[in-house]
This record gives sequence, structure tokens and C-alpha cells, in this order.
Amino acid sequence: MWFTLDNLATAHDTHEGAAHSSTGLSNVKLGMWLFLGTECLLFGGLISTYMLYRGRVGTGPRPSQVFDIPFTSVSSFVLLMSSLTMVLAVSSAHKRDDKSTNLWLVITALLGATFVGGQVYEFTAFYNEGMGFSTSLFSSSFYVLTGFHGVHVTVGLIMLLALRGMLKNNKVPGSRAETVEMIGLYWHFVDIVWIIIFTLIDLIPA
Amino acid sequence: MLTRVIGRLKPLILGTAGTVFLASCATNAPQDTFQPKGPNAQKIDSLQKPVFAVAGIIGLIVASAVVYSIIKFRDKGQPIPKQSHGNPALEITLTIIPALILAVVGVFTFRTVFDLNKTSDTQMIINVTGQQWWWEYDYPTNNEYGITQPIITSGQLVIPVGTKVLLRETSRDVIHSYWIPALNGKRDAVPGRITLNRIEADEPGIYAGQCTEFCGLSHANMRMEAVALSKEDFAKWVANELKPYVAPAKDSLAKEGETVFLNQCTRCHQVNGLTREDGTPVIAAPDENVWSGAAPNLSHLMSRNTFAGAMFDLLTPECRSDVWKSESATFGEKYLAGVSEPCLNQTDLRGWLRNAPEKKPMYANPALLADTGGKYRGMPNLGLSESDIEKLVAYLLTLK
Amino acid sequence: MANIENFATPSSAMGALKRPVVTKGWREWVFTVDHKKLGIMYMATAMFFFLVGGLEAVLIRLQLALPDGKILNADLYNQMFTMHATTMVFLFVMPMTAGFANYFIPLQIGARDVAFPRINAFSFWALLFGGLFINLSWFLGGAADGGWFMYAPNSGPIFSPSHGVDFWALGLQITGIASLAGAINLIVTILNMRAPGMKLMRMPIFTWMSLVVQFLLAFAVPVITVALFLLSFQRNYGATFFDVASGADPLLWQHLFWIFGHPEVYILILPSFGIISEVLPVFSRKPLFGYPFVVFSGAAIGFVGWGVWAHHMFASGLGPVSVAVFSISTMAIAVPTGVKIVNWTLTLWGGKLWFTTAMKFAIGLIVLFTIGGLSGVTHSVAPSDTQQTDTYYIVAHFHYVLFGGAVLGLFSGFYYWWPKMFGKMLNEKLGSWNFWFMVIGLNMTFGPMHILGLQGQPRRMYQWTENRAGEGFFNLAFWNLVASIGSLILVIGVFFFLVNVFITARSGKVSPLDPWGARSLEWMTSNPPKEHNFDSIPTVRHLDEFFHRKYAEDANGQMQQIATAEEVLKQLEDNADAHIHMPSPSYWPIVLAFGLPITALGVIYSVPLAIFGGVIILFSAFGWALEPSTAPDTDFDPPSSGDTSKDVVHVG
Amino acid sequence: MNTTTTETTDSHATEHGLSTSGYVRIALILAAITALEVSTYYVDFGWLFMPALMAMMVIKFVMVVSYFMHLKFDNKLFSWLFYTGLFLAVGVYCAALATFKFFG
Ligand code: HEA
Ligand code: HEA
Ligand code: HEC
Ligand code: CUA
Ligand SMILES: [Cu+2]
Repeated sequence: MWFTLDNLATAHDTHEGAAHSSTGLSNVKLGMWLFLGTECLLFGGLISTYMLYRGRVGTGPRPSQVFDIPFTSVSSFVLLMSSLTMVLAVSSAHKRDDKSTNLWLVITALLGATFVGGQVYEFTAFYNEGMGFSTSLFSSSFYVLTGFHGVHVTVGLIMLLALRGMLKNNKVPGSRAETVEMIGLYWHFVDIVWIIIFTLIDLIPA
Repeated sequence: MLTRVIGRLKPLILGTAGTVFLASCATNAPQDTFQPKGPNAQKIDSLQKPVFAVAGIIGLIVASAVVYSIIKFRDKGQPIPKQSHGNPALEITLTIIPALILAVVGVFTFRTVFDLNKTSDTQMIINVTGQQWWWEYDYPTNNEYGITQPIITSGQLVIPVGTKVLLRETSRDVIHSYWIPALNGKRDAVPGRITLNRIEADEPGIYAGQCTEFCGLSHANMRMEAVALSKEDFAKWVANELKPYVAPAKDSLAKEGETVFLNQCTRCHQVNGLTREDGTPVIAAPDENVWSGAAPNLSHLMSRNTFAGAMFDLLTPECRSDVWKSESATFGEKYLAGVSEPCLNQTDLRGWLRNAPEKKPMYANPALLADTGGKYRGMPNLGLSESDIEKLVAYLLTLK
Repeated sequence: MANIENFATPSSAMGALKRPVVTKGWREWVFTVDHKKLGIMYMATAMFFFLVGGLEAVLIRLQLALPDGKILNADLYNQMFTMHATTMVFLFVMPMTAGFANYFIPLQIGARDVAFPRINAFSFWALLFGGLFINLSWFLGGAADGGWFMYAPNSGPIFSPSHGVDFWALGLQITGIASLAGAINLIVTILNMRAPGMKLMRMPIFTWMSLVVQFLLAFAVPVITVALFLLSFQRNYGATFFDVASGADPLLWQHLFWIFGHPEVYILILPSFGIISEVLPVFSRKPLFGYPFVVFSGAAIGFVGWGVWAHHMFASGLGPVSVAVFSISTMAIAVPTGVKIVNWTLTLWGGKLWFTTAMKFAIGLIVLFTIGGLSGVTHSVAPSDTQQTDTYYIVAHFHYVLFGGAVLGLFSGFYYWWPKMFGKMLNEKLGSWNFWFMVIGLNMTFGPMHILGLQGQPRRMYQWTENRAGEGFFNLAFWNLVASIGSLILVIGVFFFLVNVFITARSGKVSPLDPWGARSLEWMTSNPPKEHNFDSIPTVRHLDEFFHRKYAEDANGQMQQIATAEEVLKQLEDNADAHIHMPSPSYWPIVLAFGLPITALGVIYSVPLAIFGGVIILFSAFGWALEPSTAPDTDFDPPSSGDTSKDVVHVG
Repeated sequence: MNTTTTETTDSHATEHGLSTSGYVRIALILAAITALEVSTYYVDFGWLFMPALMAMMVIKFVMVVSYFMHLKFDNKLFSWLFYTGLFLAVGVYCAALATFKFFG
């Protein structure tokens, strides 16, 4: 998140050399992991809502009637692979290899964009099959859950692209490798949430 | 065991809890939670009294310790005390004692919870439906109690004494909660769900209650009463409820009232057996004008003595207190007499017919109803003339 | 104060906007990222909302003083208690504790600021805008009217057609963001920014309790976020999450709300527990009895607090198994709480008690919270609770724990830390009046509610009727009147506080450096502290470090003063750090926060407005990202060229 | 519990992360598990279906968290923060769902 860049300890680090940090750990990283911990409760709530309501389709289509497992499997795979490219970007950043960092960031963003594109496509298809946002409890909770995830991916995309721009123009305040790593953590989290969503929602029949 | 311990500590308990309870018991409030009148409420009461006592004692101990310290250790110029950091043994003891107390309370709680949820020996089922802002009671057929046809009433729940009655609660709009303190604790009436609540009354009488889940504008005015009748009286009540419709005599004021009623009221209210002039039965339900789809069934309005969610008495205050305060033995008789003209609370009933939303806040103003497709919640102001009201009252009085 | 004003002259920015360069006048506050200024702003905001919530409470009590009250109509009354609770809980107690945490945690752990200063500023502004946003509904067609737990489906578009609930849901969403960001910030601060030697088990107890609270916030807020999103999607975009006709289950809302809501009540109380755990030892001249027990019981409360939420739903028909389980788990919470009560009492025991106003409030908390806690235990007995729930007995319970507990703790904190924050002592005499009026008023107001409730008066009734008030002189009518009179006495009590603040600001007594003989680190600096808090970061060797620098045991085991506060401070000043970089002011936090209510307004009224709000948010996030937290070296005044002139104020 | 004793001086991940080929290997395993997961949709696994699916989900989750997110190599405090949230979420929401008789 953007607060990756708002770090008092880092400011001390760069200036005073020794980290003014009781645990020796970085502030942003602690903050990021904690943030991801809290996100578990957010997605947990959305997933539970979906699980409770997935069978309540009213007169609308049932999950099995709209879900396209091969398609979703492919886009899940794409998102999974973007985690690989992301970790390679982080690893390059730690090696101070700007060129490959940039490259992997761009590839990650492309994979992410493919996923989001796939989701947009799927939503349109579902809509055309008569599954509007307010058609049934199933549809609303499905769209809210996957929509929230999609928004997270999109925010990640924006951050990836912004990060690449900032790296290029040498405008990253604070530690570059760490900034890449933080955005990486966020990106991976979005991926693991999808791992759960994919299993619980697509693979388990309602 | 708990009760035995409590028994031994009786003087102390009476001393401490007494102050709290004295005021509670002296005033005889109709919804007092410490005056159980049936086995379910009794079970709760036997559980809560000792708990209150324990809580009172603990409170006193803490307060005394604090007050003692304040007096004893105030700054009298003594030296700065030793900087002692605590005493783990003492600490652990004082952790275990409350835990033990609570474990004992827990066991009894556990037992009572399951005890109160037992439904296997039910003798009578009544469906209770909450709606903004009144209760509907629907008695399924029950041959043992002479209920050969379903009975639908509102406001006052009539039950036979000594009978294990199971209320199956639900709601047509928002969540309400059914509560007759003398008979049992609350149980929410949740739309889309059926919740079970068991009541049983020991003696004949009227037991006051109140909707206790916030349900919008007139939540405060959503009251109810449970009326317990002896088994014989209950049979009489059932017989009356099953009595067929008696049309008012030709050319009477009431007959004119019936016409007004047919024009104005039957689009919401049902009166069983009422027919149009051509003999077709008038069916109000399902009610399209009210958001939740129903209004009180008025077939035997005068057999109950409250109306509009028990907000108003259908009886004049004198007649009402005559019923309420009557001896157990004569209660049934007085209650079953119903509402006769001299006892009718004309002021409130006429006021209600004149402009219901003014007497009871309800979302009945068409200007505010766009979101519900123009459907009323509660009863609208029908703009009746005084003479129509006159006639209607005469008619309603025939609905014994 | 020496040249505090030009200490942090900010730099030209690397971001899109220039950094704020003026740090005087109103800009000093609006663009500040200083945790102390923000702390004060939090507190001022909270105080304002306390008066608003108190005014609402008084209107409620006036309406209920006599049967068939006519001051408010049903509609207005329902808005009144909903907004009273929302205001008191979300806009008074929570921000007030956030203010204390902001101000004192860095000082107590020997840090110069929080971990993320700009986020800190953002949190404050989001809270303020969120709070104003919720209250905006009063002027735009009526406030929320569903009660503070806003049960579905009564909160849905059909049953609550005004925009009140929309404002409520979106406004709480905004304050939720503020809380979440604040929680992450403070947790990282506590974990990571402690002075050398400040081990976790040497941390002042207020910091400890705040740490627990921030964890509770971090994990509880997302739950209500989900609930509020579902509600907003239903109300504004046609979803049917709580619409029974579509097959929804209204109990889903209850679970989500109370999974948040129960941890929330510990969020409200634990900071006050922390405050009085500071106050009691200071004025007993004795360390907190059983410090580790207090710490661990606080953590245990935080932990067990997650497993009890359904005790708010005992009457909702959960089924006997759930009811029994939640009933027992709720009882379990009394044990760690009892540990705290015991430790406070034993802290008094054998002490040398000094009854300042702060101490009076702290002692008041012990007794009155215990009353509230014990009534809580009577609720936890599920069958009894089915008689008690939704009656005034519950109202009595939670006002005793909230007012008798949380609020008294906060007032204790005001009196204790006022000299620290403003360099002046609040008047003790007025303080005493403040205390007694408040304690008498609160017992008069909320004490009778026990009786009212147990005799069957339900809560949330805009009128009560003589009919059900019972007979005799001491009937419900009597107790309702007493409660209402009590609330007026409370008003006088609060009034004494306001007068006290006013008088102190005008002509109060300047505070000595260490007015109370305090024990913890926040007192090891000037009053008020300098912008950078400490001239040199102290190394911590003890729990109660400050005390141990002032006192030592002599050969006979007697405590003897070995140094004055001034001497301790002098020592720190003499070793002052060469140059201290403080985070620089920024425009972005307030701009970003401002995007939130704009977006929310858009959700209610028009999508383009929401998009505009979104653009503000995105734009300022970029500006933020490009701006370094601390201006570069060269932009500092004094320049960091090895000179040692900086803001050192000599005391004494 | 006492985090101050932690002696990590440098949190830079390169020293305790994986090599590029290591990451690729993890990704391959993840891909294989995903394939297996998807296959459950087409092949009847009988009673094994649910447990197998859940197990695979958890394995994938843990692998990404441990390796890609470095949690395995990093300071335990990060794990504490994250897994506290995770387990709290699982516990609380499963309990809530249980009151809806969700698990049968
Ligand atoms: C500061 C906030 C706060 C705190 C700290 C508490 C603390 C507790 N609360 Fe309370 N509660 C609320 C705020 C709070 N509550 C609010 C706002 C509501 C109503 C919400 C609404 O409906 O609007 C509510 C409602 C509420 C209910 C639901 C009632 C209902 O609606 O039907 C219950 C039920 O169990 C409950 C229980 C408890 C218990 C057991 C504790 C325990 O933590 C208390 C523990 C403390 C003690 C017990 C005292 C000290 C202990 C000792 C001296 C040791 C020895 C004691 C024993 C052996 C018993 N509370
Ligand atoms: C921290 C929380 C908190 C606090 C401090 C208070 C404080 C008070 N509360 Fe309230 N209250 C709640 C939280 C709180 N409350 C909650 C959660 C509910 C449940 C709502 C619901 O059911 O949804 C509730 C409900 C509630 C009810 C029940 C309403 C009902 O069910 O119908 C009542 C009734 O008496 C009441 C009264 C009071 C009173 C008299 C005070 C007093 O202590 C207030 C004291 C403060 C003052 C007296 C301020 C003095 C200042 C002025 C008077 C203003 C002057 C103004 C200017 C100069 C601008 N509160
Ligand atoms: C649009 C619907 C509607 C119409 C038309 C209507 N009512 Fe009602 N009436 C209601 C509703 C709803 C209630 C329950 C209101 C409450 O108690 O909150 C009610 C309540 C009553 C009650 C109290 C019943 C009880 O058991 O508590 C009486 C008596 C009554 N109406 C009489 C009449 C008469 C007479 C007319 C015609 C002149 C009439 N109503 C027309 C909807 C309607
Ligand atoms: Cu129905 Cu309250
Ligand atoms: Cu609770």
C-alpha cells in the first residue's frame, strides 16, 4: 500500500546508519504483514457471506450454470504465475539489478492485467446469462467477493506500474528494494486470496 | 448444591441483595422480571436470584476493600512504601476463586439452557407472527382443546393454564421479540426463521408484555398481553372464536356500519364470514395495501380488551381494572364477557378510526411511501366522517 | 520555548505540490504530522463530540422524565438514541483513546514520533471528516434511526427510507479506515520504536493496554467493514443481503456486527484500564501490583473477547448449544477482568494515597466498573439474559462500564496528563467538584436503570406509559424521573470540567516539571514536550524508569530520593543528540482524507461525485508516494552541518 | 514473545530467499497442484474430494506464503502478525457459520 513510503525509521536508517528499531525489523514490513493479517478478516467475512448464500439463487442461475471452470482455471493459473514473476522482481531488486526488476515488474503487471481482463470478461458473460448484481443472494455475494478481490488486484496493478515509473525516474523515497518487496507482499497476498476463492467457490459445487 | 450454599448464606444475601430487590418487589410493575407466574419463568428466576446474590456479594467485597484502603492508607505522612511488585501466590488464588465461582454458575446455566429449550412435551402450538407494530396469533387446529378450525387473533394471546404452550414465532417484516416476563424470557421473531418459545401459566390472569427488539417507529407501542384462562374457560373462549358471523340486524346503525366497513376496511381487515350483498365472501388476505401483507383479523374484536398492538384498551379504565384485578376464580368469567357498549373505550377507538397515525406513529403517510411502492405500514388515515365513525363503532361492537 | 517554530522548516517537495513551508498559525495544525499535535486534535474533536452526544443524551432523558413525553416525536427519538450511541462510541470514546495513545505512546516508549507520521495525520483527518459526515445527515433529511447496532432488516431501504443509514454506514466506514490505519501505525510504533532497553515487559501499562486495543482494532474493524459494505450495497445498489424476501438471513448482520461489536467494547475500556494503571501507582507511591498479571490479563481479555460475541444474541433463537457455549465463554471473561480489579485494589493496599482529582476518578472507576462488570456477568447467564436483554437493565450495565469505566478513566487521564500536555495544572478544586457531580450524577442516572430494567421497562422506547409503571411511590415513574434529574447533574459535572479547562487556559497554574512524582518515561521531558520529545533517547533499565532515576532504596530498605526530576532531565539534555530529524509537515494526509467523504457523498447522491472523490484519493496517494517522509538534509534548519544548536529548552 | 531479543540486523531477503531456479521449482509445484485441483472437477474422487481439495488449497497457500513471501525465512514476528489474523478469521467465521448449521 502507499504507506510503504511513509516510514520514519527508514528516514532514520538512511541518515543515521543504524536502524532506530527495537526489533531490527523494518517498520513498513511490519506494517504490511499486519495489514495483510487484517485483510484476512475482511476476505474471511466476504467469503463466509458467499458460502452462506451461494445456494440461494432465487429465480436466477445457479453457480454451476454460469461458472466456466476451464476459463477460470486458466486465469487462476495466470495469477499464480504472476506471483512467480513478482518474486523474481523482488529478488532482482535485492540484487540491485534494475533492468530485470523493471522487466519482471512489467511482466507481473501484464499477467495481472490479463487476470483482471478475464474477470471483466467473465462478469460480462455472467451478466448476459441473466446473472445481474442484484439477481439473487448468490449473485450479489459472488460479485461482491470477486469484485473486492478484483479491486485489490487493480490497486496492485496501479502500484506496480507506479513503482516502475518511480524506479525509472529514480523517485523512490527510501529503500528501493524494500519498496519492491512490499508491493510484492501485497501482490502475493492477492494471489493467495484467489487460491482460496478459486477452491471454495469454483471447485466446490454449491 | 448452589442453592444449598446460598441457603446457608441467607442472612448475608438478604442483607446485600435486599436493598436492590426491595424497591423491585414493592411496586408490582406488570412486567417485573422477578415475579414468575409459570414454570419457565420460575426456572429462570431460581437461576438468577442466586447469581444476583453472588454478584452483590462480590461487589460489596470489592467496594469494601477499596473503601478500607482509602481510609487506612491515605497519606498521613508515612514514608514512601516499599516498592513491592506483587505476590504471585495471592494473585493466583484470587484468580482461581472467581473462576471456581463461575464454573459453578456455569454448570447451572448450562442445565437451565437445555431445560428451557425442551419442546418434546408440548401440548399446544400457537403461531405468533410479529408485524409492525402488533402481534398476530394463529391457533392451528388442536382437537384436544376443541380448536376444530384455525383461530386468528391479535394483541392478546389467550392460553389455558397448566398447559405447555409452544410459540412458533416469526415475523412478516423486521425482527421483533416476544416477551411476557411472567411466563418466560424473550425470544426474537425473525423474518424468514421460526423460533421456538415455550410458555406456561400457573394461574388465570393477564400477563403484560412488550416487543423488545427495536422494530422501527412504533416499537414503543408494540405491546401485548397473555391471558391465561382455566381449561373450561379456555374452551368457552375457543367456542366463541369459532362462532359463525352474525350479521347486524337490518336497518340498524350497525348494519350501516357494515356497509362502511365493506367499503373502507375490508381491503385490509378480515372478518370471517362477512359477505357482500350478493353473498360472496369477503377475503382481505393477502393484503396488498400493507407492506407486510396483513392487518389484524377483526372477526371477534370485542372478545379481546386491547387494540392496536395493545397500545389502547378497548375497555374503559374502570371496566379494565375490574377484569385485571379480579380474583382468580372470577377472572375467566369477567374476561369472557368481552367488551360491551357501556364498557367500550369510545375515545380511543373513535380516535383510532378518525386518524390512526395520529394516535400511533406509523409509516402511513403516502408522501413517505415511495420506497415501499405506496404500501402502508400500519393503518392509514381514512378520512372518515363522524357519522361513518359512529356507524363503524356500532358495527364493531357486534363483532363479539 | 526557544525556536520550536523554525525547527522543522520544511523543504521544497519532491512531490507534485510543494511541501507546506509555513509552520505557524492554523497551518501549523492542519498540515502537521506531529503526534502530539495530532493527539491534541483528536482529543479536542472527541470532546466536541462528547458534548454533542451528551446533548443528545440529555434530550433523551428529558423526553423520558415523565410518561408520554412530548419533547421528541418517535422518529426524532429513534434518531436521537442511534446517534447518541454512535457519537459516544465511535466519535467520543474511540477518538479520545486514540488521542491519548497518539500523544503518550511515543513518549512512554521513548520515541520521537510514531512509525508513520503522515498516516497518523491521515487517520485523524479521516476520523474528523467521517464524524462530521455522519452528523451531516441531521441536516439532509434525518439521521440514522435503526439503533447503534442497526439490525437488519430494519436498517434496509424499505424500513429506513431516509438517507440517515447511508450516512451512518459510509461515515463509519470512513472512521473505520482511520482506526485501521491508526492501529497499524501504533502497533508498529510500539513494536519497533521503543527506546533502548525498553523491553516489552518494561513498557508502561498504558502502552501495553493500547497495544492490545490496537490489535483488537486491527482485526475487528475489517469485520464491520464487511458488514457496512453489505449494507451499503443493499441500500444503494440493489443487492439483497438482508432482504428476507430474497432468502437472506437477518442473523448474518448480527453475527458480523457483534464479531466486531464485542471486541469493540474492550477497545473502549482497555485504554482507560491502562490510564488508571498509570495513575493508581503514581498516587499510591507504589508500583502497580502484579504488573505481569495486569499485562497478561489485558492480553487475555483481548483474546477471549473474540469468542463471546453471540451473548448479544441470546434471545435470537440461536439454539441451545450455541447459547450454552457462548454463555460459558462470556463468563470466562470475568476472570481476567477480575485480575485487574484485584491488582488495582492491591496497588492501593499499603500505599501512601494522594487523592488528587486524577486519583479520585481512578478509584471511581474501580468501584463503578465493577458494578457494571458484575451486571455483565448476570447477563452472561443466558436464561437470565432472556429476561434482561433489551431492557434498561442492559442500558444500566453498559453505562456503568462505559461511563463508570471508560469515561471516568479518560477524565482521570485528563487531570493526570494535562500538565504534561499543556504545561499547566487543571484546578484541583474545580476538579473535585467535577468528580463529585459526575459520580453522583452518573449513579443517579444509571443506577435506577437497573431497577427500571428488572421491572420490565424495555429500552429504545420513545415514550413509556403510566400503565406499566407499577404502583406505589417507588414505581417506574419515580425512577425514570430520578434518572433524568441525574442526567442534569451530569451536565453540571461536565460543565465544571469545561470551566476548569477554560480557567486553566486563561490563568492556570504553571506546572512544575514533575507535579505528581510520576514514574514513567513521558515525564522525563519538558511540559509540554518539545517537538522531538527527548533531547536524547533515554536508555531504559527498569519498569518505572523515571521513578528509579529519582529514588533508590537505602541500606534500610527505605526509598530515598536520589535525584530531582530537574536533575534527571538535565542529564538527558547534556547528552542531547547532535541532529534530530523530525518528519516534515505535508498536505497529502488531509487532502487524501478529504477524498473519502466526497466519495461517500457521491455514493449516496451521484456517481460522478464519487468518481471525483476517487480521483482526489488517487491523486493524493501519488503525491504522497512521491514525497519523502522527512525532508532531505539540505532543507533543514538548522542545517545538519555538525553544529549542535537545536531546540534545547533548559528547565528550571 | 519478547521481540526485543531478536537479533536480526539486516532483513534483506537475498541472503535467505531462494535462487531463481528455486522459485521456478516452487511455481512448477504450484502449477501441478492447480492442475490436480482442476482435475477434481472432472474426475470423481469420491469421499476424498473435500479433504483433498482442502489439503491442496492449504498447501498452495502455505507455499506461496512461505517461499514467495519469504515468511519461512523471515523473522517470526511477521508470521505472528499474519497468522494471528488468519487463524482468528478462520476460527471466528467458522464458528459463526456453524451457528447457521452450515456444516450440516
Ligand atoms: C466498556 C464496555 C463494556 C465492557 C467492559 C463490558 C463487559 C462485559 N459485558 Fe457488556 N456490554 C457493553 C459494553 C461493555 N461490556 C455494551 C455497550 C453492551 C450493549 C450493547 C447494546 O445492546 O447496545 C453490552 C452488553 C452485554 C451483554 C448483552 C446483553 C444483552 O443485550 O442481552 C452481555 C451478555 O453477556 C454482556 C456481558 C459482559 C460481561 C460478562 C463483561 C465482562 O467483561 C465484565 C467483567 C468484569 C467483572 C465481572 C467485574 C470485576 C470482576 C471481579 C471483581 C472478579 C470476580 C467476579 C466474579 C466471580 C463474577 N454485555
Ligand atoms: C461511551 C458511551 C456512552 C456514554 C458516555 C453515554 C452517556 C449517556 N447516556 Fe447513553 N448510550 C450509549 C452509550 C453511551 N451513553 C449506547 C451505546 C446506547 C445504546 C443506544 C441504542 O440503543 O442504540 C445508549 C443509550 C442511552 C439511553 C437509552 C435510550 C433508549 O434505549 O431509548 C439513555 C437513556 O437514558 C442514555 C442516557 C445517557 C446519558 C444521560 C448519558 C450521560 O452520561 C451523558 C453525559 C454527558 C453530558 C451531560 C454532556 C454535557 C454537555 C451538554 C449537555 C451539552 C451542552 C452542549 C453544548 C455547549 C454544545 N443512553
Ligand atoms: C391500508 C390498510 C388498512 C385499512 C384500510 C384499515 N386498517 Fe385498520 N389496521 C390496519 C393495520 C396495519 C392495523 C394494525 C396497526 C397497529 O396496531 O400497529 C390496523 C388496526 C386496526 C384495529 C385494531 C385491531 C387490533 O386487533 O389491534 C382496528 C379496530 C381497525 N384497524 C379498524 C379499522 C377499520 C374500522 C377500518 C375501516 C374504516 C380500518 N381499520 C381500515 C390496516 C388498515
Ligand atoms: Cu416489534 Cu419492537
Ligand atoms: Cu459483548
